[in-house]
Amino acid sequence: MVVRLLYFAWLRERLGCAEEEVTLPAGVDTVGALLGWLSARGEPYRQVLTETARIRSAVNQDFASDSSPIRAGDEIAFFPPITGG
Amino acid sequence: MVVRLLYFAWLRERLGCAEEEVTLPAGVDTVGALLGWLSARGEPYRQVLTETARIRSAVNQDFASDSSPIRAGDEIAFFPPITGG
Amino acid sequence: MAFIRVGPEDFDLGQEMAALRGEAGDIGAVASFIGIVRGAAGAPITAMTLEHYPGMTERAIARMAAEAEMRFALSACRIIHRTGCIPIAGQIVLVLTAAGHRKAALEATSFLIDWLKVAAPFWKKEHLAGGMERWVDAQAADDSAAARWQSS
Amino acid sequence: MAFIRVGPEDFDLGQEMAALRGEAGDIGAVASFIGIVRGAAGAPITAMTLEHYPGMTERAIARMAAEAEMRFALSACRIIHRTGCIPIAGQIVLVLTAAGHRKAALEATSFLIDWLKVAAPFWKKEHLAGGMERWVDAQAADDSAAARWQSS
Repeated sequence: MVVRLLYFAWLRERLGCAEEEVTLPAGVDTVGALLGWLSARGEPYRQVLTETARIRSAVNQDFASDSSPIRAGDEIAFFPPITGG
Repeated sequence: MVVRLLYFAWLRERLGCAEEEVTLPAGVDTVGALLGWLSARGEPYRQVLTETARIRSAVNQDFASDSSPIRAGDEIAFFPPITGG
Repeated sequence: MAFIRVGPEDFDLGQEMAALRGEAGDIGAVASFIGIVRGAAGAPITAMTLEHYPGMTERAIARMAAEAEMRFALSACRIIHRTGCIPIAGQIVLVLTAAGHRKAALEATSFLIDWLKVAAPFWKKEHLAGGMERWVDAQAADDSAAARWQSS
Repeated sequence: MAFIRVGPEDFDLGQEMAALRGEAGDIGAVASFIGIVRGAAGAPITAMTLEHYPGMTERAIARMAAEAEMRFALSACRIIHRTGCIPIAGQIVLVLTAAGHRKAALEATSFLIDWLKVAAPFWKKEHLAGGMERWVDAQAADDSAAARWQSS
């Protein structure tokens, strides 16, 4: 299935990518599985995305966790803890 | 001794007096004794000033209590509980 | 040193904010509170008259402002309290605080308005439709709001 | 319905106050908070860049504003959060609330800024003298400030 990925703040800078569309193999159907699949693509994904203690996610603009399901067409975002306000 | 008395809000209205100078006899040397002396002057003082649960006082612009001492030349104010802000 | 003004003139929040920023230097947070004459539910208030004790009012406010400046490490503070007759929807009081961080500015603003309610000698009289008027009673809730700052 | 704006434009407190008063009707209290770019002690910050997640930011703020409006019975509420590069001393965020009484307005303002800090997807990058830059780390204190609203 095809999903849209967004990266923000230092994740965006270190990946050199703000947004991409990826085609996921069967079985990659949660945020956690997606992180594993992205890390397996090699550097810089492996290093940046396995710092999981510092990475937050959202699915379709709602905060998500590793167990959150993802579906075809979803917008999935990865970012550091929030520092606005 | 001579002291200056100020009245505020509904005390002022009910006494019909905002400010007066009084000469106190010896022994009237606390706020409580002053209230007693004023009440003994008759109406409207007696009625207005014996509603003591609702009356607050200040001596020289600091909040006071019945036991606060008063001295010649003091400015003594009586008023209801505060409702500003 | 806090800026304090007590008197009949109205105030403009934008102007007061600009003055505060000029006094405050390098800060991260500004908080404000404005009290407004409100038409109470059930009783059609048309205006409010604020009486005060000239001299004592300014002293009392200066004392609480000095305590707030120290306790919350404020960079600047402005307090304006109006007196006289104020129509419904008119502004009564402004508390404006500047600090390094949000917690200090917000808490100092709450502290100051809570104390103004119980320790600055102002008295409110409500003017009702039909020419009636009545002095506002003190609220027990105001005493307890101020008291919470003594235990914390 | 709260007024919410996210974008690079600056705001004017006086204008926002006037707009709030126009929306709010009969109220007794207005509280505000403004966050400002501060030169941190020790590190000479020259500016701050605020990145956000367009779409999700507005959704997140609308949700917390709706909760605040209900929880504190607000009569009106305006939230403005700037994005992009803001120089030192520039305004970052405005929270402005109107209510019947002071406690509701002040608590709603604290509630909203506490939640904005942890639940609206903004990220701050500090620009330092000499061209260096660094992303600001999240503060554990911000999480606990927001969490206190869940137990009360």
